[in-house]
Amino acid sequence: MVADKEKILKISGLSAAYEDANVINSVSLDVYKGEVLCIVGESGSGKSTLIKAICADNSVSVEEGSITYKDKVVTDLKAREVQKLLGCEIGLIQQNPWGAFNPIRRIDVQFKETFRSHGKFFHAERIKEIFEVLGLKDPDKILKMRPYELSGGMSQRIAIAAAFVLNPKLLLCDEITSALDVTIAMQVMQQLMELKKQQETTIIMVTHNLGLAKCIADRIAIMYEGKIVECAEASDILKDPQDEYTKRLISDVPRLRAI
Amino acid sequence: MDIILEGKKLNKSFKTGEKKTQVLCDVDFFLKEGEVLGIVGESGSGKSTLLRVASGLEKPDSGELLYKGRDYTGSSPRQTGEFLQILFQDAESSFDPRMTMERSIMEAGRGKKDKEELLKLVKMAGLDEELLKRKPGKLSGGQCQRMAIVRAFYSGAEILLCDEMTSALDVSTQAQVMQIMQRLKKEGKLSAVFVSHDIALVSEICDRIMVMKDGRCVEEGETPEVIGSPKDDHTKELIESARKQSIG
Amino acid sequence: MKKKIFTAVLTAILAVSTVGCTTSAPDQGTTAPETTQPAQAQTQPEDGGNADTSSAETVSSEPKILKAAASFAYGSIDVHKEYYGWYTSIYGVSEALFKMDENMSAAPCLAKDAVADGRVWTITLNDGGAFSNGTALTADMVVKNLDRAAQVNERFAYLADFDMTVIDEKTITIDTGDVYPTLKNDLASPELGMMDLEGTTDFDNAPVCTGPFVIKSFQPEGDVEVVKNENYWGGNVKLDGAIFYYMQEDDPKLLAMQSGEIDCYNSVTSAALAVYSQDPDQYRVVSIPGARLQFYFLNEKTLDDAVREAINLTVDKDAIAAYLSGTVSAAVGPFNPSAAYGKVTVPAVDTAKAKEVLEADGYTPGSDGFYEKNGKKLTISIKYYAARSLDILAILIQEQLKAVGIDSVLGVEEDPDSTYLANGDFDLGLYCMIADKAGDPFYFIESVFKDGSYYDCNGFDDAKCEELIGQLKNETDTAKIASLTNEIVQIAIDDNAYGFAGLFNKTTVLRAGVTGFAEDIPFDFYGIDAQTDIQ
Amino acid sequence: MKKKKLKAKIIILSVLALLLLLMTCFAGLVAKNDPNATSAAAIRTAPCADYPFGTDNLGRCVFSRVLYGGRTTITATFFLVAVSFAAGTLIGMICGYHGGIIDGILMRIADIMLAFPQMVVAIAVAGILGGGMKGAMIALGITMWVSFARLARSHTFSLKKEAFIKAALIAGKGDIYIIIVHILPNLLAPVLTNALTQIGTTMIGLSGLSFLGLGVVPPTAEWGSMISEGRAYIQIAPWAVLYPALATLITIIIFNCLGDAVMDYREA
Amino acid sequence: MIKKVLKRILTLVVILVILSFFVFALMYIAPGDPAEKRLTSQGVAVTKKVLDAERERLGLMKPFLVRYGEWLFSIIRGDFGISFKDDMPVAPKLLQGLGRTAVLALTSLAVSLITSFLFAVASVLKKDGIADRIIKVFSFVSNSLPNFLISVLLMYFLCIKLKLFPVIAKGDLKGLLLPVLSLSIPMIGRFIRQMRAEFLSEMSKDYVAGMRGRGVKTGYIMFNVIRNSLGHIFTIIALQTGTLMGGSVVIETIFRWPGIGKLVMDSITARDYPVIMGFVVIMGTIYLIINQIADVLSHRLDPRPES
Repeated sequence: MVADKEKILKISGLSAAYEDANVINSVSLDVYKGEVLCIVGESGSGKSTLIKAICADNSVSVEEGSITYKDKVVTDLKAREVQKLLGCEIGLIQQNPWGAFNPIRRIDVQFKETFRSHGKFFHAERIKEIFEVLGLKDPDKILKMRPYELSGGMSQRIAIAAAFVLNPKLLLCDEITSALDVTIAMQVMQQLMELKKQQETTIIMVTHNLGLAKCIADRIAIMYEGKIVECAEASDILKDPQDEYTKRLISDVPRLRAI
Repeated sequence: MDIILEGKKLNKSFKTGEKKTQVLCDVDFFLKEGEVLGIVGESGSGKSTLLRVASGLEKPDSGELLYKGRDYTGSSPRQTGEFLQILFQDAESSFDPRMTMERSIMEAGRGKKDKEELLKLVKMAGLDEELLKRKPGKLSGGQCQRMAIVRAFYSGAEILLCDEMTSALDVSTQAQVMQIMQRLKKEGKLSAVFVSHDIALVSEICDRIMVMKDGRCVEEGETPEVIGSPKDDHTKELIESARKQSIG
Repeated sequence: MKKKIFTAVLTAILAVSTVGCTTSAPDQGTTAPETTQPAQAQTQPEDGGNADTSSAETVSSEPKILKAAASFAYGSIDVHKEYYGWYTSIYGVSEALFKMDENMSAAPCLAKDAVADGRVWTITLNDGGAFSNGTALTADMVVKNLDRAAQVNERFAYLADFDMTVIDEKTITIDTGDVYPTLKNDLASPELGMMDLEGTTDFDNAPVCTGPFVIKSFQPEGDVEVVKNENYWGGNVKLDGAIFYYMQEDDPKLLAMQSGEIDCYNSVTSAALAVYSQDPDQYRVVSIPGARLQFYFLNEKTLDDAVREAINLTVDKDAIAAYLSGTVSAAVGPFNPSAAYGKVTVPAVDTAKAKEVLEADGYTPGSDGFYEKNGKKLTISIKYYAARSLDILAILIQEQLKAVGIDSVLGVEEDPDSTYLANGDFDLGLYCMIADKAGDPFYFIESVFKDGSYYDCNGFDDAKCEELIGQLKNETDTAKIASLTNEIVQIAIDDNAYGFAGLFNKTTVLRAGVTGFAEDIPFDFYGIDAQTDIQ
Repeated sequence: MKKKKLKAKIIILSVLALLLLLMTCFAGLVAKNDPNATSAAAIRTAPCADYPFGTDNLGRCVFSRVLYGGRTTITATFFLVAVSFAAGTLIGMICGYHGGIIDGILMRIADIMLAFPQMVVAIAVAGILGGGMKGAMIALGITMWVSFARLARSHTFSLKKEAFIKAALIAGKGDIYIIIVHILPNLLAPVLTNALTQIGTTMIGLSGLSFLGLGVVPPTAEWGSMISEGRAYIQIAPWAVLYPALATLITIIIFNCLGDAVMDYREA
Repeated sequence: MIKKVLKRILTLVVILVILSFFVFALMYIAPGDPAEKRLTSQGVAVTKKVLDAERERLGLMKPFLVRYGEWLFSIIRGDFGISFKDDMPVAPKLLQGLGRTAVLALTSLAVSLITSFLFAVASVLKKDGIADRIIKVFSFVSNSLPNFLISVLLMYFLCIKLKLFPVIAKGDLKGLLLPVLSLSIPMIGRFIRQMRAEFLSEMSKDYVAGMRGRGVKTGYIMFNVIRNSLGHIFTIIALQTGTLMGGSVVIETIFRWPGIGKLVMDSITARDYPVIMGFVVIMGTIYLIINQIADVLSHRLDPRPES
């Protein structure tokens, strides 16, 4: 059932370094249109560097292999082309909720910048629709506020809105809930999934939290020391993990039980 | 087992610019010897502030703090350091970057220079002796936290206050650290207050659980009761989200 | 958003353009190559067509304006106050009754002559003397001027004790109480310049005087512009006007001379002299011994006679003058050797004799080659202040003493009068002052040699000297004054209480074709007059 | 790889700085002529065999004066920077650690010092202690310690919030112990980098004061006063001002680059 | 809000009084006095009698505290007194000097700010490129030469060799260029380094990566980075303006631009106490006011409470 799906992203034999340490060695991964792929790994496993490599961040130096998004080879694109690609084709949401916007300038002005950078005009309606889905009440008031005045949960929701507003085909999420409380994290996740359904976006979600991955992922890839040690359907991987590391990872997660 | 640490009607508020925010409102807590009390709550619930007030690092606006019945409300960290130690979320920054681990730990020993005991504790924490010579920058997060535990016990403190001590660690390292805590608990050497936002983790190690929300204690009781049949809505919500994410 | 970026870019372009347009502004002055032909003056259009000073021009249609640099500028030009009179005299605006000439004697100016009979001086005015507003200069106006000067200027308060009477339109008698031989020279002081006290409304900015020029524009402590005084009583004035730029620093003066923006200035430094001497046909340098004396006190309280004698035998004034390349001429006594009262003798430099004198006094050369006496090394404390090249003098004297085996330590003070001169904390104290104010030696002798005087700080006290000074005070006959002065100075020299190093030359640089900027008068308070001209 | 390159850069620059210091300290070996020996014959001679850098307007060998001068300038500069560093850091730490009134008062004093006209101080001190380096150094020192104090204060503020300070408090350590054992070592790196950049400003300050006649007492050689004396002869003896200016330039560049390299290394 | 402003004004006044006392004391200790400096300014010897008469007239005989008290009392009434050098009122002298210095200071500040701003942005955009390295070297070199040397070199090359400027400035725009250039060169060096450091630290913040991730154009990103670092930059500018308003004695003397710097330097040599004290009061006030403005501005720009 996976084979006939259209491939949106192809990572083949990628080796890359980040700040003098080669963090990814020969990773190959295919991502299919419309699916939610979770990459689970601990800190230092290279999962964040992989995300940076996909959106051609210049702090990552690719040594081997390539990343192709639809027909474009991302690793060879020039800065101008990368700028055009990011935002309307590939979206990015970061871990720090206040990492999406300049904290001291008004949110609507910064949305205008995003639109203007892609040759589009400020489309207030579009933003308000997305705010609605994300459960943000009173959008007009929010648009006039400055990010530093908002709580973590609200900031992250606006970051999600900013990613979705240009309706990207592929959305990269780098630990977007680890800075939030558990309850708020669950709400944000459901709202994100709602938007994904509406726009049929493909999502690559990087997290260290296996439990979270279980809730939303179609497929889960486990990363350890720069390699993908296992990649399979979410339900299969949890029921009978093949790789030793995955087994230990699953057993280490604290269970909610009464002593 | 009698009560060794107790807080009554604790209040605390912070003044940022003109507006005053009330962070603790009439909070009570107690800890019995050899027992681990878990405090769960979301960010901004006041759980860390409660810990800092209990440790003497911050003064409560009102309320009482007792150690084995003796009132130590206004006392300085120097005095509270006699009977308690605090473990921080960012373990690496709880050690001076310029000093080797050994010197930092010896510093907490209040003049005690007992290499044997130090080596015994290091072995107990499953760490290699070599690490004592290194500076915190060269150790991983997990190793630093375990060194912090060694320091706590080396200082002879009876009570451990753990402020989100494993939240910054990976799941596997967190598991290693919690194993040590479990072993200490079994050997009856550990009476601790364990603050965390992860209710699953708290349920694994703590005998009693206190749930906090917006500076108040909304629920308190033995772990099986609180987890099994939570009375407060917020506790229910916490347990529900945890259950959703549990691997089962 | 767009608007903000646009304004930022606009301001950047604006800033760059202002810098750009002025640098590439069409350069009015022709950038004629550095040929021998005098540098083309930098004619500024906005300056209202000033004179083209190239010498080729014979008949000049434009007005003849001389541009000079002045080292001082005061906040007011009230002739009687402070030293302002010096500058109104330099600007050619004010004139006194008499005028000092090249050989330091008071020549007639507004007054014909002054004759002393015992205590009473009779002064007769020149006929035709008149102010620039036409009113004639009367004897009564002269007395009023002298009274005002005595009132407003501390240094001329003594005039008030004289009793002055107006005999007629043109003659005045002044009874000086006891004999006052130097009155004629005093009346030549620029501070006693004549002003039309009735006709002048604003003394600080526009005094009405008798000089060949009148003030056109005066910026307090800034530049001054003067124009020809059409009805000057002394005849035709060659120049049409002059501008005096206030320039404190020496470098800009040199550069302004080279760029042609100024035509002359005095007190030229040795550095500038070296540059001008490379281009003799473009710049004419005139250097004559002036009245400003560089000398040092030798402290009789801390140095015994032998040491003082040895020092005076060692300090080589000619060598020092050589270093100062033309700005200083070696001095013998405090006064100009060409003056009658400047005839004194100083023992020639003789380092061998100096060593003998020291050894005779019990000094023996120590291990480090420096003399010492019963264990204590002879170290001279040389004190100076950083002005008038005294720092160079200090360095050179230290060198010369070292060669003979006398060790020394240099000490600089910011204000000599209130430090080493006041408390005597020196062995060799350098100082520089005007020794010959207006051709009369008594003023220097009275301030330095006389016991208890302001500069009596080195313990020099000689009975014979005091007695001679008493005689000199009342002596009117110039020949007698000269011999008395020489005798007094010789005593001081023989007593080795002083060392007269050099007389600052009055060095003036003039662009070729410019004459008459008081370059051969050894006083600092003269500048342009009716004869100054640019060919 | 970037860190290795930076480390190499720091080593090279420190070697250069050391070389500079040694050169000036052992000026005696390198310079043949006596720096203070004047010679009427050799006034303003162009650079030649026996005067590698030519002579100044008193016929003194510029080459030996640059070397001996280096010794005076560098020792004076280092001494001044060291004293300001010590005083500034101490005051900054106390202000940063205790805050409250002490911090208020000391910082207000710092404001006053900054608003103090340097010239007035230089003249008054020159008057009291007699002219020369002492007056100049006090005049410069008055404003220099403030930059160290401000830097130390801001770093102490951030350090104070660190967990290891709380751990030390719990371990029963007193304020003074914490300041000296914990805060000072972590403060040294950033403040030292600032010290390196201050070296340049001090040298320029010294030459500025020499220009106004308040610098070193002649005949001792000092780069600042050599530049100020030589500037009058720039047209006829340019070497008299060129070489001391070049020496100042090179020294300042070396120390500034060193400061930058250390800063980059610490951040990398 | 008013209470805060009042409190600041009070501290300002207290600081100024302390500052003026120190300066008065320093001047009292410094050897030499105005009477003696005034009478011997042309090197003519003077008698004790004349000197004492002048000292009496200037009131120098009164005890130190009385003189300070008199001065303080008159300054509070806004009367800056009469100059000891030429009996002219002090206030107009100082204000005129301040005006001229302000023209020079503000023009060179503007020129330096614009140039160093452009260079800093260029060097940050192409970090560690050739442009960056050249700009870095320039910022060192421009900061390592004393300004009197720079002025003489500029004057020599631009006025004599290239004949672009007159040596004697006429107070017009053309006359302003050379002094502004001499003042600006060292300042540009310092500003570039400070601005570059500020921009780099801002560039490393998370929101820049966030904006890049949304494909926001570099122009907008730079605008945000600059907008955020303006707060710190204002404090730097405030510090620099303070020193600039004190006038540069050297530049003002060499380029015949009679600002407050030269006026005060001459007054110090002439021990003209009223002018010096007036200068200290004016400069103290300007300096502290500029700092307050910088504080308010940087707070307005970055309203986040001190984290």
